[in-house]
Amino acid sequence: MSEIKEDTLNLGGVKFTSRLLTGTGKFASKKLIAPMLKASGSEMITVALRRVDPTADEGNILNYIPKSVTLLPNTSGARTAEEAVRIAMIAREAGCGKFIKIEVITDMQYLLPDNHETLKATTILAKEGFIILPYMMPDITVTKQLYDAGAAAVMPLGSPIGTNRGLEMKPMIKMIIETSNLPVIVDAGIGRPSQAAEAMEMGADAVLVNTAIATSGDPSMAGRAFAMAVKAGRLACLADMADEKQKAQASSPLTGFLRE
Amino acid sequence: MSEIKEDTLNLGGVKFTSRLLTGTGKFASKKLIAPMLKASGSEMITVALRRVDPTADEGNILNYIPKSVTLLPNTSGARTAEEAVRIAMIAREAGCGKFIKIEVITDMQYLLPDNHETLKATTILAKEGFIILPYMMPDITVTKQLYDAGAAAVMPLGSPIGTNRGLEMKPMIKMIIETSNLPVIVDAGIGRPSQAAEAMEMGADAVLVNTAIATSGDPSMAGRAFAMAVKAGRLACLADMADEKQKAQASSPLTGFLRE
Amino acid sequence: MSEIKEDTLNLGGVKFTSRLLTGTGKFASKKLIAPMLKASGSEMITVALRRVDPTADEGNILNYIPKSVTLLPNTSGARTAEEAVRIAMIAREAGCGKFIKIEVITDMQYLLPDNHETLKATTILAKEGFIILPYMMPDITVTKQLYDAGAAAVMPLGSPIGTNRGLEMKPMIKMIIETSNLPVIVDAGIGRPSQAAEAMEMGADAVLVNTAIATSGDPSMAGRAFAMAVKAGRLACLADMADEKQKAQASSPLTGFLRE
Amino acid sequence: MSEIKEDTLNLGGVKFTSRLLTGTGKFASKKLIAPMLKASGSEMITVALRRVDPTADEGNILNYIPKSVTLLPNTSGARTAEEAVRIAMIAREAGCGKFIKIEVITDMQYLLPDNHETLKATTILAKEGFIILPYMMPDITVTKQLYDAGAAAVMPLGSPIGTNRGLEMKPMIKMIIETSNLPVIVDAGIGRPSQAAEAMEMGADAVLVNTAIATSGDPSMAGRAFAMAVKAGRLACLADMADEKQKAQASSPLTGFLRE
Amino acid sequence: MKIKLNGKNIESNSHNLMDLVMEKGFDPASLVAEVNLQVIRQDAWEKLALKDGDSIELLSFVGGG
Amino acid sequence: MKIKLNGKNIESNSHNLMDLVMEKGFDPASLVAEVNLQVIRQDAWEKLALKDGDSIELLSFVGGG
Amino acid sequence: MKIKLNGKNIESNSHNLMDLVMEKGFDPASLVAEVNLQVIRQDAWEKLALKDGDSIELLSFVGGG
Amino acid sequence: MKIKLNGKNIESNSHNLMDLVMEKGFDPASLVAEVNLQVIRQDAWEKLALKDGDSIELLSFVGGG
Repeated sequence: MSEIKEDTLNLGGVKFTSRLLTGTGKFASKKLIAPMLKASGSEMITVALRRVDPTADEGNILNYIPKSVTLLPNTSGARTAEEAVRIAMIAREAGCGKFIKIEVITDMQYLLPDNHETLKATTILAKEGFIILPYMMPDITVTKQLYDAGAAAVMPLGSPIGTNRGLEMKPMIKMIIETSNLPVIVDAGIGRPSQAAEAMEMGADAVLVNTAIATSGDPSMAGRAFAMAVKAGRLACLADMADEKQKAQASSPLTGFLRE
Repeated sequence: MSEIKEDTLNLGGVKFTSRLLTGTGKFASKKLIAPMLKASGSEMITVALRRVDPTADEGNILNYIPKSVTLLPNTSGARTAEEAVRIAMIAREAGCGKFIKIEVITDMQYLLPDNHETLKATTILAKEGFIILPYMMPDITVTKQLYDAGAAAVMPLGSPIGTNRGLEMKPMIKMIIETSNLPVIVDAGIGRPSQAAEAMEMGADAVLVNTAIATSGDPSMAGRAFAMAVKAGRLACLADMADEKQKAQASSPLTGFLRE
Repeated sequence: MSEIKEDTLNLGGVKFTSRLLTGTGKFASKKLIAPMLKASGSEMITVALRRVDPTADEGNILNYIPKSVTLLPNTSGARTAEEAVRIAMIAREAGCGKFIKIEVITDMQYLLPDNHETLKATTILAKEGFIILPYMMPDITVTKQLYDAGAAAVMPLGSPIGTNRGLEMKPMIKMIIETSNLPVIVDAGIGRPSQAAEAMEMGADAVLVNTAIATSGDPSMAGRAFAMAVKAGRLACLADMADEKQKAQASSPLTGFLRE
Repeated sequence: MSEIKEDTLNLGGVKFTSRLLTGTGKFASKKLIAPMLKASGSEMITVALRRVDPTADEGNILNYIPKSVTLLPNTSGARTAEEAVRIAMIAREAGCGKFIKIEVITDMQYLLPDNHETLKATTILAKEGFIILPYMMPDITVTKQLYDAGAAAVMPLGSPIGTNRGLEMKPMIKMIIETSNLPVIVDAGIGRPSQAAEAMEMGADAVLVNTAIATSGDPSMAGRAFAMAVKAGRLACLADMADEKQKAQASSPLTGFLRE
Repeated sequence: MKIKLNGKNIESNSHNLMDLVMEKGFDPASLVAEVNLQVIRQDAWEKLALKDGDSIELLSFVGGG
Repeated sequence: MKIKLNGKNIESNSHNLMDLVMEKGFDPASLVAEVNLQVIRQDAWEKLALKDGDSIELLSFVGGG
Repeated sequence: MKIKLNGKNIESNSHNLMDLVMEKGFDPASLVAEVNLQVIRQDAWEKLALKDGDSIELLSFVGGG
Repeated sequence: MKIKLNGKNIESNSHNLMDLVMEKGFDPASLVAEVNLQVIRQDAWEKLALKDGDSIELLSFVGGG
């Protein structure tokens, strides 16, 4: 099982051992984030940028994230490519590094991304030297265009943000994994470790889980559970397992026994 | 997360730390069994009993199983309760201990168990002091009867033996988990770690996996993958995770951003 | 399409043109039953037998069912084979004919049938000359035993009574259809015409629908919808349709067009 | 059930009674098309346009379609909005009327549509007075844009063309039906009447079926089956049927019977 | 006279089965009667004299699935 | 005279569009013709004289989904 | 002497169970023996004399799920 | 002096960016500042004089997925 030691996720030239990306949204307390990161071993976590709110003194989220963990600022709140680009620039200027999760949403009901604006933002930010992880509607054609535009990976959604419904878009994600030249990170909707494991078994390179971990009764335990599931799914993908069979196949000898 | 340390599986008064039961069927070489057990941490493994075959000198399977692992002889080959009882008696006399997996099959096409004969064998062997794990068609009524008959757990099938189709009987297994007074061990058909994790998330007490591990390209890696998935599913079950939502729920603030 | 004209359902020697069986439970008013039967073309409908209730004068359900429709008394309320047999005898004595739906339930939570008691009742009533339709947990072994016992068909459940969850037991029902010597009538849980159509496409000989029709806003419209769906599924089963394909297959010529 | 008489599909001001659209691709013989249209009652059928092939004298497909059926030329072969527009113009000039199915595909493996080019073509052709039915990847954001661009309906795919895999994109199609201001016609991948019925039950306004009918052993029988299923699903959608239930609900009185 | 009707012990003065049905105010048309595990057809109800200790079931068909 | 027919450069002596269709042995009834991006109705084919460099598309409707 | 071994009638000259195992060339270490429905522990094999009509099952544990 | 802060027109007497942050009672440590679409690093806040019509965005990182 030595090859596993070498098994790393490469995003824009940066290597990661963990294939579980996490998020900082929805935690009951920011103090829960660091222990969750420790328990899950997640090496990359998302943060958002907002106009400061005088009423709520929530303190800087960055202070709650160990320096060893790579920040992945998102462009949430952006409704156009231009807004996404501006948020990305500010985030980098503010010292968050060059990773950026592009998220452009105009559908306020299901919060589904706008693939075309996302593609435009990717094209611009790639020229600016960002390492770009675009959140997207699962779409093979757009996946190819994001590759040409310079994205470092694609992040198709499993199901709408925060629904915990898992891989509702499974068939399309399978086709993307099969045809994509970029790493595929399944983002949004993953609500159970089994769903994360399934994505990895299908050949996904990583998953991003926020809501399911942050809103669980014990985020550290949940984080550890997802980390194990992601690893389990990855190992299964590498262990060359048998396919489904139509007919039953005895695992014990079928010879009648003690019968003349 | 301390309570996890205490989280053990109790079968007839015997406690197990691992919730992954394995099997000895279908391995390319018996030499692969010990390393698989080590990698998976499985503490209980099935074996079968057969008339000795003069042509094939395969050697005694028991010599390939570390003494630390509990043996679970099955009654495969039995087509009636009487035959199952006789096999169980021989296995115990032969020094395999008092655990027995009752397996009575008359359907030679899909190898699905005969619940009524299985119940009859359970009734008899319980009086003989066996710790009985009956392999069964998922059935709430029979589950209650097996409890009354003295079984130590029930082992409903996920899908036909060796098919790797996973939890095809999921809705019925869910009802059994909800209503059963006995530990529920999902047996047969589990072909992927994600499926094992899903069974545990549903509240199953353990799973038994043989074919998927034994026939994979790397049984040790597969065994490790299933062990992690079972643990992940168990943790998720204990971590009190949120349910599915109909509507999307933003994990980043939804306030429009950089917009007047 | 001439063979379709000949396509009849044979139950114990009695031929039916319609493959939709209906039920009389849960209607807001008994007056809705006759128009539903007319709209759906259903030729067989279930009724139940109960101790007369002095408080409620509901009148005789039989008066609301056209004489042209075959009655299928059920043994609901029975918790043992003996009780089922007694109810069947009374129903026949009372002039309801020799069809009987055996229903023996001890699980009061999900109302799932007791296959073993059902088999015992079938054995007894077959000798009494009844045409027996046993309601059962989907089980291949029991299906064979019911055939040997003299049942005229098997009625495996799709999902628990009244849940409208459709073919939750689909994989097991498929195996029963493939292996059964008896007509297979999917009973219980069918909540949508599409589910009835799917059962017929799989090769079921008929379906029994009560709750979904009786509790809909317009039982006649719903009855007509189910009748069309059953017919559609039956035709599809006979029309020899193509299987699922892994790859896409263009329905228009793929030659690039207007391109040098 | 009178309101049903009034239940028509309105596409760009043109009313249709049948909600089953069909296609002319893949028939073993063009002579099978007219009887299929008669048996199914389909009132609109797709045709494609190609450079004439000297080798194959296949004759004009239009001669095999009754004048009473509305033609829906598609733009298959187009890989850009410009090509789609040109094909549409030619088709109209050639006397095929003003309906056009926009189909722009660059993914030659799964034949999935390019939503952005499709949107561009829609914008142009709407100004030219076409009644536009765009074939699309299920996407809420693009659905809104197509509405703004002047499409007469949207045609999200159920699964890749010709796969018969049914409503793989079901969750996304549900969201589109819920949020769209345009009629929703599920196109591509529908392989069974039950799948067509399910789409209609979900609230789709119509379905387009070609492969499943054309490649079946009896296209007329299959066409009739799909027509009935579409009608059944539509009626179910109008009949206000009950939702799924978690718990079983008896359809016969549960009072124990013949028991003191 | 003590009889058991639908599982309950009652006191009745009805001479025959039809009297009992009337006494209880049931509509004969919708009833099925079983006396001591024997189904009795309606045309025999008046002839069937009741005696002490009889066990009688009066049943009717209702809606069921 | 050099013309482009369905994307291929060919040599033709046809004086008008109808001649060309005949020369190629196509059945006019099932054709749609586009000359230099202009769709030409059949009644105009004979009148439409071809000239060197014309780009002609001869199309027909086929089965499609 | 006629005995039944694993369901088959055979002729054997083995005086005891251990002889029979040797005669058949089985490895005793991996065997479980049942004589006339009685399981016999290995240390008793030599002592157990075989007689005409004995029904003997020689079994071993194999891989199973 | 009229300036626009986070999209709102306000009146302020702050001479420089740091004054403004203090005036509003924000914790500088957790802020990102953008003045006229230019991100200003914190060590430059005191030096950056505000002038009438400036458009200022004061932002902070928050939890997000």
